[in-house]
Amino acid sequence: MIAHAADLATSGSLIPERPLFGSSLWLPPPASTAAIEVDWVFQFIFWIDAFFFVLVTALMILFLWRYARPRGARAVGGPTHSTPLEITWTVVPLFIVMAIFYEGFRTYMESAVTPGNGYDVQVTGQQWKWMFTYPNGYVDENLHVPVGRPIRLTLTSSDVIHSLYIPAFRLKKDAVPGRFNKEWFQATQPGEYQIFCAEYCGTGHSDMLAKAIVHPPGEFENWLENAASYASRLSPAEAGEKIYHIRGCAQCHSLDGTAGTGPSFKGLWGSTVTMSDGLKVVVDENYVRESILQPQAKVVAGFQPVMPTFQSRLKDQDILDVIEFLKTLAPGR
Amino acid sequence: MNEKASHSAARPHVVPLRVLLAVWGALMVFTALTVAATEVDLGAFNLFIALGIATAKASLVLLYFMHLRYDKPFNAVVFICALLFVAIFISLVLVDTTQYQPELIPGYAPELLK
Amino acid sequence: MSREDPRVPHHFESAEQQTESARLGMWVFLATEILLFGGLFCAYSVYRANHPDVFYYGTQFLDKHLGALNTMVLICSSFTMAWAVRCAQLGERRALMVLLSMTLLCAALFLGVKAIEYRQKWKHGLLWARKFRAEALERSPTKAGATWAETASAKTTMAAPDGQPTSGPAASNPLTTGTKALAATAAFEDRTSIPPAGTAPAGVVSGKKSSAAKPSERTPPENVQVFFSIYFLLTGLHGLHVIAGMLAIGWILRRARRGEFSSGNFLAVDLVGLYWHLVDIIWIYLFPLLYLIH
Amino acid sequence: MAHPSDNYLTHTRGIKSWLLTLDHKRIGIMYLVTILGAFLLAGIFALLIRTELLTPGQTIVTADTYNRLFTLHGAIMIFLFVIPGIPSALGNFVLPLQLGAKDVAFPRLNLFSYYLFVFGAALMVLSIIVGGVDTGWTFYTPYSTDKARAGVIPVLTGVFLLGFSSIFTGLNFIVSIHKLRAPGMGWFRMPLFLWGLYATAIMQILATPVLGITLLLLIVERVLGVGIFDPGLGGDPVLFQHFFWFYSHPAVYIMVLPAMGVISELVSVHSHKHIFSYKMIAWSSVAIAVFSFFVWGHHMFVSGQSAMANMIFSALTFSVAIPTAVKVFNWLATMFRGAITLTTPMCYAVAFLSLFAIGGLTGMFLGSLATNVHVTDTYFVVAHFHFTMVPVGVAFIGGLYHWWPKITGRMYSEKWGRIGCAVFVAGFYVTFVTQFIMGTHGMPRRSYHYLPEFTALHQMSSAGALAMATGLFIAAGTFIHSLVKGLPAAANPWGGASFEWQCPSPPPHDNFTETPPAGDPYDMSDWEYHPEIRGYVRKT
Repeated sequence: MIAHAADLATSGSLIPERPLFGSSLWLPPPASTAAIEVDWVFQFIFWIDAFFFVLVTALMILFLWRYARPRGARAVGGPTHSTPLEITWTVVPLFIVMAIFYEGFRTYMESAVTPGNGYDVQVTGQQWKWMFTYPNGYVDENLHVPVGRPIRLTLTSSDVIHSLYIPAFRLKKDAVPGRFNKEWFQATQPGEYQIFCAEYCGTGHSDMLAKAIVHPPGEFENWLENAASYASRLSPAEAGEKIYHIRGCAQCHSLDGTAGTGPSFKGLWGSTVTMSDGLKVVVDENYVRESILQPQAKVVAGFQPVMPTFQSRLKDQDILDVIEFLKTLAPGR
Repeated sequence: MNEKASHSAARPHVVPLRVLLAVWGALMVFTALTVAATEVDLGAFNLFIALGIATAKASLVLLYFMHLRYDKPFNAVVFICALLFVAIFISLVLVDTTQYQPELIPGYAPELLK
Repeated sequence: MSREDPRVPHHFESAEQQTESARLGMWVFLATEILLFGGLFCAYSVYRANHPDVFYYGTQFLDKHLGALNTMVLICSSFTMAWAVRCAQLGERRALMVLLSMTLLCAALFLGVKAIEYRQKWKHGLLWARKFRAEALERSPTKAGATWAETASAKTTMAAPDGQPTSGPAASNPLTTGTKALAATAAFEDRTSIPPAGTAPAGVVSGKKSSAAKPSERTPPENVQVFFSIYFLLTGLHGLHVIAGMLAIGWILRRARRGEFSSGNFLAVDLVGLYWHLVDIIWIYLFPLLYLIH
Repeated sequence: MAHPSDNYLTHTRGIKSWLLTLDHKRIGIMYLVTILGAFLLAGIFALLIRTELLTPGQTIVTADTYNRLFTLHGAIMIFLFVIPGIPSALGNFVLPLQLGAKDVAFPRLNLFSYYLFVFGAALMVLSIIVGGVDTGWTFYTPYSTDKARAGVIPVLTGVFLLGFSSIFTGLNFIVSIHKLRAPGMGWFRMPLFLWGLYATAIMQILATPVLGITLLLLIVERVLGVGIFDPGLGGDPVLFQHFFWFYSHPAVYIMVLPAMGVISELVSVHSHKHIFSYKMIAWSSVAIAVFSFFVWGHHMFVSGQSAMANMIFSALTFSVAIPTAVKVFNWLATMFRGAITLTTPMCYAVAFLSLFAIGGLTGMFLGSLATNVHVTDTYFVVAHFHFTMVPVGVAFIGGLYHWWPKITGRMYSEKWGRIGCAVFVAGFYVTFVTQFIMGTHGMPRRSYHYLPEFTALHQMSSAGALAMATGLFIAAGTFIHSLVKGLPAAANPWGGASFEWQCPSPPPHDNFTETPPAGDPYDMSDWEYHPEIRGYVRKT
């Protein structure tokens, strides 16, 4: 997991050409239709706030300076009440906050109505991985979308609450187990954008990263077709490696021998492992298949029985591919 | 001090036994009534009848058994405030939860099958 | 603590001020009790408003005659308590003791009836969500034939009918066959095409003989276990308050026996009385809300 | 009768006379010591957090340790310092004095409440030993019911007990204010600190029991599995958020209202001028208390709360802004044409004003639906609530400086008091303004790793935290120095007109031998400065 963030740091894929204060001190460049609207509301509130902050601070400093007195001095009169003043500073802020509410509400409601011609992507959060399911059933670890088309997201979670956050789109929505939250956006600029998990979800919360990749016109369909046909293009072992990455195995099982939430896959195939009940098992096809479908049946000593079942989520062919991939990691290969 | 105490505190309202008995009788009758009311099917109206009878019973207990009728009015204000804030809590939560029902996955309870 | 009179602490001007303060304090405390229960009433309202079927179904497993009996028992206890306060005000020590004892007796009776109800639920596995055993719903609501031993042995029977990989206890319920769980998963996938991790989100599927069977009034709705969770939470918290009330009444009974109360000094009886009546009021609402759903 | 040296500190002796005391002043001091201990602990956690965040990857602790650190930092700060700080410690000491009473209405309940607090605090600290809690102070389900460590149960039990401690303190204050006001003290002749405490007590009574039942449900959910909040058993995790925020939003004002009360005292007394528009400040406290119950949903705009509820809660949220703004303008108007002495308490009061103004104004971004979606759950929120919570701490320290002469009978170094305040506030701005910028750029909160582009800002923020700690150590130094070498304090060192300044410093066991006549608590014209005693004496 540590490697994950470090990878991002070194791979330079984090929109490196964008310094933090590219366009403004306060907000990253907008990249969706909603972002432009939200930024307007942000600026609106910002300048009202700035005005009042300067007013309060200036008056405070002025009074501190103007009415500073040595110890023992006493105030000479001064008002203790003024009805017109009090009405003013009750009513004026009231109208201002009503305006702020209205602007925020109007913008929010515009984006709350989901357009009819949208493209559907289903989003599943799982500790600690995002999975994006496309209409043809293909699952990817990143969110690929066409530019200029409304994208409708349906979010859920398979364990705890996560929150899909794409700062460039000013979009955030919780993925809650047991329900489908809906959200939509329309990207305006092709490019790569960072996705975070914004709701704390455990150890790997800050590594639950992904990209939103906005494809230029016409390229998205090609990408999807190409990506979805990985099984026919790739060898079983390569397909297994892809499944390892996109279906969340990588979150717990490392490839470099370090133990994560689960045992590392390095050198696992063909080895003999000790279970928590003392049983010794050789890692073969049957054991791997059982561990994927019934993870709790045999748990390796020293690990918690926390792996979710992949029954009904991975096809038999997928499991065979994963087994082929594990074989490439066997000791001595 | 003792003398003073017994005089000043001896003035609280003593509810006549007759009133207590009448309240007790009314409560018993209301209980029988609320059970009987369930035998008649009035649709959603049953809930209102049941809650109405319960409120009548609770009011009797409050006013006579708990002396609220003879007490400082502020004590009643405290009690009503508590009810009011429970009502605010429940109604605002209901406004939301009834709205978001379509988003819930019906019958989702995976751990029950474990 | 005080210099002249142990019953009027030094920071009060008079016994009247003390009485008024104590009564106000008690009413404020009762307000917090109402908000404490308010949380559970809120949970009740949310689930009942959104899943009325669960409540219509679940309530038939509660015995409304026992509930009504308990309501009357508590009303009687409230009456004897109110009478006891009157006796304390008038300085009738012997009558006060008799009435407090009767109140205690009623409270014990209430808990006894409650224990009978709990025992029935326990026997039939109609418990809160995690302990809930769905097969209990197959039986007739009040006269379930299965004994604890029978159901217990049924639970340990492993059923793996068609060679599908079963995951331990998930498939151990004889009515929740592996195929049914998988069918439910498939149905879920059809609707959503997002497979969740973990097992099927099918809720209580055991009651359905088959998917073709006509749903009847006896068909348990999904997530009926939530009704029993709420039932146990509400009655359990109320039961704890009854026990606390009994302790308080026992305490003032002891003080009454020692002759500590007089017509000028009965504050403790008064306060315990207020608390006890509140416990009664809460039950007055619980009874129709849980037992009398039509 | 009262020998000059006979005060509440010397009235009786021995450790038992403290542990079993029914004197509100001693109970207040015991709260003070306990609360400062908790503050130190949570402060150390904060410094560890900021050290860890110096680099994008691992710096000193693992991710799991980091998660436990920020959880305990938040939970201890909120439940053991910010919520009880002003009411339980300062309030307990000052409230009966300001009322002209001998004690609170129920002294035994007060002591019981203190021990509940100690026991709850001990359970929370115990959880660190049994393995910590990593849920965040919000305990969101299903993480807290399914995944979190077992330490969550002692913490929940601890917070449950703390809740009841808070309820009993509130109950005590309500009854005391209703029934124990000195003869002649009408509702609008109470010092405004008491209005703040009264409004707080209302919220403690009405909101804290809901926290109690929420935590109880969470414990039962975890131990027995009742399926109210746990989706795995048919429950609804968003319902938990409703329950939690029904308490926890008013809780924000449970923290802030007593602080506002303190500031009303400080600004008026140290400007030596009558508070501007007493009634507006008093009523705005009550208005804040009531409105705060209608706005909890603004914590849940992206949780899946319905659009309808979002709209209602957003609109209601802005209603709280009005009474808050009114208070700020009233304090400024109090300073206008005053005779301001920039004493240490006054420094903290103006620090409160400037910080809290930012805290309140940035709340606009969070109340507005459109901008909330972008900035919620980011460092923007972290910065925003530190800009509202830390001013509470500022008011607490300011109040402590204000009443310190009364509590201990000693003065302190004004020079070092002011330096400590300045260092702390400067450090605070650096720490948290940077976090606003990170937040609007999308840095999620509670993150152990972060993207390298945020490194510089995080390091600035950590440097600021160090300055804050330095400022606090200077403040602690002035207090310790005062205890050891402080000059004796006059009965009325500031010239305040409320009751607490009319009994000796430190007060005798029974507070007042004779209750002084109740007048306008902000009419200070009768008091004259006498340099030789470093205090004010009433004109004869």
